[in-house]
Amino acid sequence: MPPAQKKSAAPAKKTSAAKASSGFGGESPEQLRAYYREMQLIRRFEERSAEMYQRAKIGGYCHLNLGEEATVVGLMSAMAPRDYLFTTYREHGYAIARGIEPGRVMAELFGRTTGVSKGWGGSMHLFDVEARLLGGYGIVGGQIPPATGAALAIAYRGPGGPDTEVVVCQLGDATTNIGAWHESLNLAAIWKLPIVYVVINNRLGMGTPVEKAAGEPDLYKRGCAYRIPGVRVDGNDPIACRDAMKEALRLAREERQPSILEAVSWRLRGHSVVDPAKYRSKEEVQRLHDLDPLTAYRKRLIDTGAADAAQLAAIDDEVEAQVSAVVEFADNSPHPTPDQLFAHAYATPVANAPRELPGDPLLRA
Amino acid sequence: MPPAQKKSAAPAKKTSAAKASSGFGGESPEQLRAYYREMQLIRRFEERSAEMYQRAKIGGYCHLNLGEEATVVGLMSAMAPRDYLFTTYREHGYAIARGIEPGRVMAELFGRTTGVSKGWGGSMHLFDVEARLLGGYGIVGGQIPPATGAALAIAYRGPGGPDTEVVVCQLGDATTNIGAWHESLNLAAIWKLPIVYVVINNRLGMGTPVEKAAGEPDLYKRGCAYRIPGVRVDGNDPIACRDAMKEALRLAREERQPSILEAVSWRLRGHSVVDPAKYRSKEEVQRLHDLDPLTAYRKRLIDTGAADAAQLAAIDDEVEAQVSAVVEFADNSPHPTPDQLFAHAYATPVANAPRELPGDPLLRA
Amino acid sequence: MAVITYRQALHDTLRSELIRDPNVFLMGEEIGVFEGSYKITAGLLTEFGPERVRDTPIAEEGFVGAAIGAAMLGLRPVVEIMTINFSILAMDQIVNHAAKIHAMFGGQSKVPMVIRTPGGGGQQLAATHSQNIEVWYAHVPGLKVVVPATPADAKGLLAASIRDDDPVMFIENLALYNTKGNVPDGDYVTEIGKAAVTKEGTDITIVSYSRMAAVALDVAKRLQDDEGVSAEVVDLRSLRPLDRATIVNSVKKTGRAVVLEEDWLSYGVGAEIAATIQEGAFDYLDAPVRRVAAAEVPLPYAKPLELAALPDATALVKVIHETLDATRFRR
Amino acid sequence: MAVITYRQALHDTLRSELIRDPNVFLMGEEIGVFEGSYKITAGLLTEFGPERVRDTPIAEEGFVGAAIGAAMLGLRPVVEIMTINFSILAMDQIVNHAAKIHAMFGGQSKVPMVIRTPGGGGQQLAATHSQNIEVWYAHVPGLKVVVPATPADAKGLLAASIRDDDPVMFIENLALYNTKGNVPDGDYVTEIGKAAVTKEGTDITIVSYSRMAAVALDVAKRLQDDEGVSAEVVDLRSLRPLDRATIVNSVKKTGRAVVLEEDWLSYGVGAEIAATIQEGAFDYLDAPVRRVAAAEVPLPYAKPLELAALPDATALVKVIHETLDATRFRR
Ligand SMILES: Cc1ncc(C[n+]2csc(CCOP(=O)(O)OP(=O)(O)O)c2C)c(N)n1
Ligand SMILES: Cc1ncc(C[n+]2csc(CCOP(=O)(O)OP(=O)(O)O)c2C)c(N)n1
Ligand SMILES: [Mg+2]
Ligand SMILES: [Mg+2]
Repeated sequence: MPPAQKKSAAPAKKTSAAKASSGFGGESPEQLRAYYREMQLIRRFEERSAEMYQRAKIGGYCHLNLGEEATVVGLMSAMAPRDYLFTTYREHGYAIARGIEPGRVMAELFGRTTGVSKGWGGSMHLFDVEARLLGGYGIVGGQIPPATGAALAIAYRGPGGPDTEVVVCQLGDATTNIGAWHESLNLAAIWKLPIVYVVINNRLGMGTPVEKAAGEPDLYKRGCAYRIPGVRVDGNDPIACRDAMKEALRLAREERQPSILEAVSWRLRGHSVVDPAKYRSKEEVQRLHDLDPLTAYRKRLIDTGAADAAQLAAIDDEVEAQVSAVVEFADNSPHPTPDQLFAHAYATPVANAPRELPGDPLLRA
Repeated sequence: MPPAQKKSAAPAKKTSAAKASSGFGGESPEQLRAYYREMQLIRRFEERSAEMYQRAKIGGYCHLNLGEEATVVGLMSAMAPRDYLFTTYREHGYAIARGIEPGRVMAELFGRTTGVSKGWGGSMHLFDVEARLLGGYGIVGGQIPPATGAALAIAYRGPGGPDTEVVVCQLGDATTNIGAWHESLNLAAIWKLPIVYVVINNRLGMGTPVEKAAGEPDLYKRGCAYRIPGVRVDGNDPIACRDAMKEALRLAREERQPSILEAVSWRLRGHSVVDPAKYRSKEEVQRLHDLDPLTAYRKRLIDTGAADAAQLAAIDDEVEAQVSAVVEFADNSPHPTPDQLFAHAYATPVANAPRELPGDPLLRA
Repeated sequence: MAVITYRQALHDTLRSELIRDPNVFLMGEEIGVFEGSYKITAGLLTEFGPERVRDTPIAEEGFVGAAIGAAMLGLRPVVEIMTINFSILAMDQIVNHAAKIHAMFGGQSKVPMVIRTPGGGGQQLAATHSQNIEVWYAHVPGLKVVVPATPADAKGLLAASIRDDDPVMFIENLALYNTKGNVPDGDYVTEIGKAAVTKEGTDITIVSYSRMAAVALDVAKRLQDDEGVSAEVVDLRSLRPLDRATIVNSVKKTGRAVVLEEDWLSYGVGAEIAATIQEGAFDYLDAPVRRVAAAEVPLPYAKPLELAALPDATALVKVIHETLDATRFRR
Repeated sequence: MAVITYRQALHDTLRSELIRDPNVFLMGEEIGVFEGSYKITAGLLTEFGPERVRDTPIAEEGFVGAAIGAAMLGLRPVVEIMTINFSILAMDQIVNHAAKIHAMFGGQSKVPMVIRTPGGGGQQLAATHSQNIEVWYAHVPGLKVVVPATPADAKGLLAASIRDDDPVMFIENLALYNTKGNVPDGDYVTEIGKAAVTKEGTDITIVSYSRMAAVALDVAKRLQDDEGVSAEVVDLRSLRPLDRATIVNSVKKTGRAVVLEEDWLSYGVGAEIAATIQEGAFDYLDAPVRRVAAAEVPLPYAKPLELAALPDATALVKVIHETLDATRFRR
């Protein structure tokens, strides 16, 4: 059994009597602490992922959401369970915040059968039909046309309204320079599709600053070429992200107006776990440290009285224990076996499908 | 010898004493009549092309500039001989207005060795190194990245200035929806390339109106996503096209500022010679007839006294004779022979290049 | 049974599938108002409306990718790409997405979509508009690649492709659209993955597909009538999966084989066929498997050059004769 | 002569070509400030500046196409595409433009450019990041496709590619970057289009390229030492043109052949090799040409599945043994 997972919408367990507070952002202290818990869970999950990568439990490429926790939690808390999410290779946090058990996410990173993609996808390719997470994708921009098509399917089935589904398509700042983004925005515009394009502007491609790569570095404005509106939001503020996302979702849901939501934050580490980010100066690294969204949110909770230090420490401990259980679950899960190699070759079986292993003769007698 | 060709910059032969007139658009009557001659030459060339296609002298696809004569002549007259042009499959007129002998253009349509591309390219693929026409291209949008790269080569070699080269990249309205356009505009913007993107907005892809295909149908505005400025001009007015083009060229040449120039006109016939354009109503066809740029320009010349009817009739006759000579030249030109099949296989010869004809054994003893 | 064109067979099948299943819809450039570049979809916009016969902008990567997403949500898009040459612009969506999504996500999502697109040279469309690049798609696990040569197969295989839960590249051929043949009436579905022996024979096997399968059949009939040579013709019908058994069994009987293909020789479809035959029927082969394919140049526009570059019946007959002679076959 | 890595050989050659010819420049994603995803271009931005070592946005089609235009104006761009999987997004520019421009315009324009890009699986990069699709490019007239397996060839063939006036796909392999070998000093250029016999032998021919050529050589040496089997190894070095004569001559001597390739079996490079051998050395072959290739699935992430899907030394040895046994070879 994978370790239990708290939905971001569920209030965190009270560990001590909270100071009386009305919270902020229109949320109860419980909810605000739940956001904290979620952010902290992603933080620790990612840090442990880096560690597990160093210990060779995880292979391939591994990209972390460190620095984007506020964005992830804010955005995901605005989505309805019926909404669909298409995302990138930097998506562990999204999967967790979508309500998928973190153990199943870690198991995927470990390449185990209990992983969300049964070990076929790895870190870059998380997918869960139930959570309507329709994939992490490793080809830059590759997720954008399919996400747009998912929105087309929703539109095909009926008009907009408050109970309808919306597609959220997440992409990075550097991805706005690729052709698929242009073609997709244009389709969404002319077909009036229920989709929100969320640009996670962490200011960098791998090492290239957004200003060097994009002719219009105010990315939320790039919809102008399709009459698609855009909004920029502080990605370090989960409440701001949530609110902006709510409005973007409403636009898409009720008015079938696609839009761009740009969330600005900072990538705290290298592009992937193996990138030492040598292109960053010491000052830059220090500056980033100061911009840590978890530190800021923690301070805000305490300053507003939405939480006290003891409550947060308790949450931290709880998360720590949870993440340890998550790693243990992954590590104890079975590896897939080679006899499964052709299990997903085709959805509809077909005559003469090739099933040779390397070195097998071509035609069995 | 191909029939002689008048450059658009050369004054037309005077056939009668012109009414005294100062011309318009800052041009002499001679020059204005030269534009007329050029437009008429393209008109008659294209009409004869259609005829030659029906007579199976021309094969493959064949797209005409009918209705775009004013645009073509206006734009091309603004370019310097040292500038480069990348264009589309709808480019006969551009080749002619660039100063290439029309006989060599028609010969290419006929697939003869005297053709600009020696018969290898046909109607869609005119190319002439001397005229710096670096190709007609048949893949929608395919010319845009190479054109952008040609501008990069110019920038690589030195800074801007009044004597430097510029690249002109022509494309159709429907082509603004393809990814290559987006990627190229972005490169031109961040690298400050000397290029003008000329969008020939004839309001239609093949049968799809621009408003149905483009989220922002004011195409000159589509550079907003890259901070690239744009201008819209009446494509039926050669003087307006020329002036707008001059300014766009200056921007690119001296300030290294890429821009978009949108010329609006109407395609008088089907998408290609085999398209009966059944999707157009009778009224639409009549309206188009009334919008004929040659009729309008002719009237303007007479109204302003820049030409009289006799002068124009003389030009018409002259053009008629020229185009007949052009067709004759093409028809009398030799077909390429099969022994030339591998002539352009590689620019640098290489060991073991395959040269088998269909049915040849693989390895000659 | 009725004699109709390949074009009509495609049209009628699209129409009946649109009627049969409300999740089926068509999309592509100019398929609606313009009625399709090659008029396969003529009349369908009027009958089914713009939601189900959807004109797209020129954005191959965008709309093919959109079809993938729509398919993931349970629709069954049938996409027309005007010619296979433009499918190259959608290649990333086809190969990195459509072909991967089912397996890469552990079997959680199906991608039931069809991409219809014609290939083929010989129309003087020059280098970029005359390619036969189906072998690229045939190389890719996760795709099914179907290459009908007859109106009947156009119908039966298109119906099968639309009802299949995997992405199918359905490759037509410009020069086949006007060809006629017998087509069964009513609901008619042909199993994907099985080659057809379109003529039986004992002396030599000709393996081919798409337009060249029609040429092969013609040549085989002529050789039978004129020279008494009994050629067997195998029409592959699908390149992935490839029905190796049918090919090999034929060659085991005839002892000789020639491949006729419209693509370039090196690394073309014929290479796989020849490799398969020499492995599967090694002890039965009396002569090497020869391939009749296109000359390895970007196809020129001028007719004499184009003709010289493309394979045809004459080249096939020559190679068949050479193969027979090499084995001292007596006519 | 010095022993250096494949990576170093590439780096040094780029550097010396940048010095040699001011028209040579590099472009690609993250090749400058980031020093390249695989660090091939480390230090070059500092030495040559941002005009000659140009970072591009993520826009494969755009910047590959831009390289084409720059080449048409006489520059000699050397483009890095981060991995061959992303070259699919630039495929239209590579195939419909770079490969066509010289011939389609009657020989008026040269396109002297190189696209360097690594392929290869085995790094747990999963289905979209582990492909070996060089066979697609090898199918295309107008391109040259070079696949060096050793540091020396990395140097000599890269220099040749940069000095060549045609578009060259220069395909590296992720798993080769850290391999070491002897590399000649100074200006060193290796002719494109010629295979290398990297080990002579009399009993069986192993044909391979890129990383698998290194595996093949290893296996051949082991078989020699352990079992006294004398295998000859042919390293193709370029897929287009393909040096058929060297392959065929080897098999004429040994009478047996196996192909080792990292791509998928059907319609892979090995198909062309097997087809060539059976045509060119029909009377010399004692057994069918077998191919050792990848299983036909989108490559899974999990290590046990990935290992099962990829060809390796063990599979090669097994097939060599089976081929020898089938011909009653006595060890
Ligand atoms: C088509 C393609 N080109 C290049 C890459 C390599 N690559 C992976 S991530 C990345 C940077 C993307 O930056 P951004 O969009 O800002 O997202 P972030 O990584 O910052 O989340 C690059 C170049 C790729 N995966 N796909
Ligand atoms: C990539 C690609 N897709 C589709 C086509 C088929 N096609 C040729 S021209 C054309 C319409 C282009 O319209 P526009 O850009 O407005 O130019 P126009 O023909 O009006 O000059 C289409 C769809 C093509 N040649 N290339
Ligand atoms: Mg980023
Ligand atoms: Mg148009």
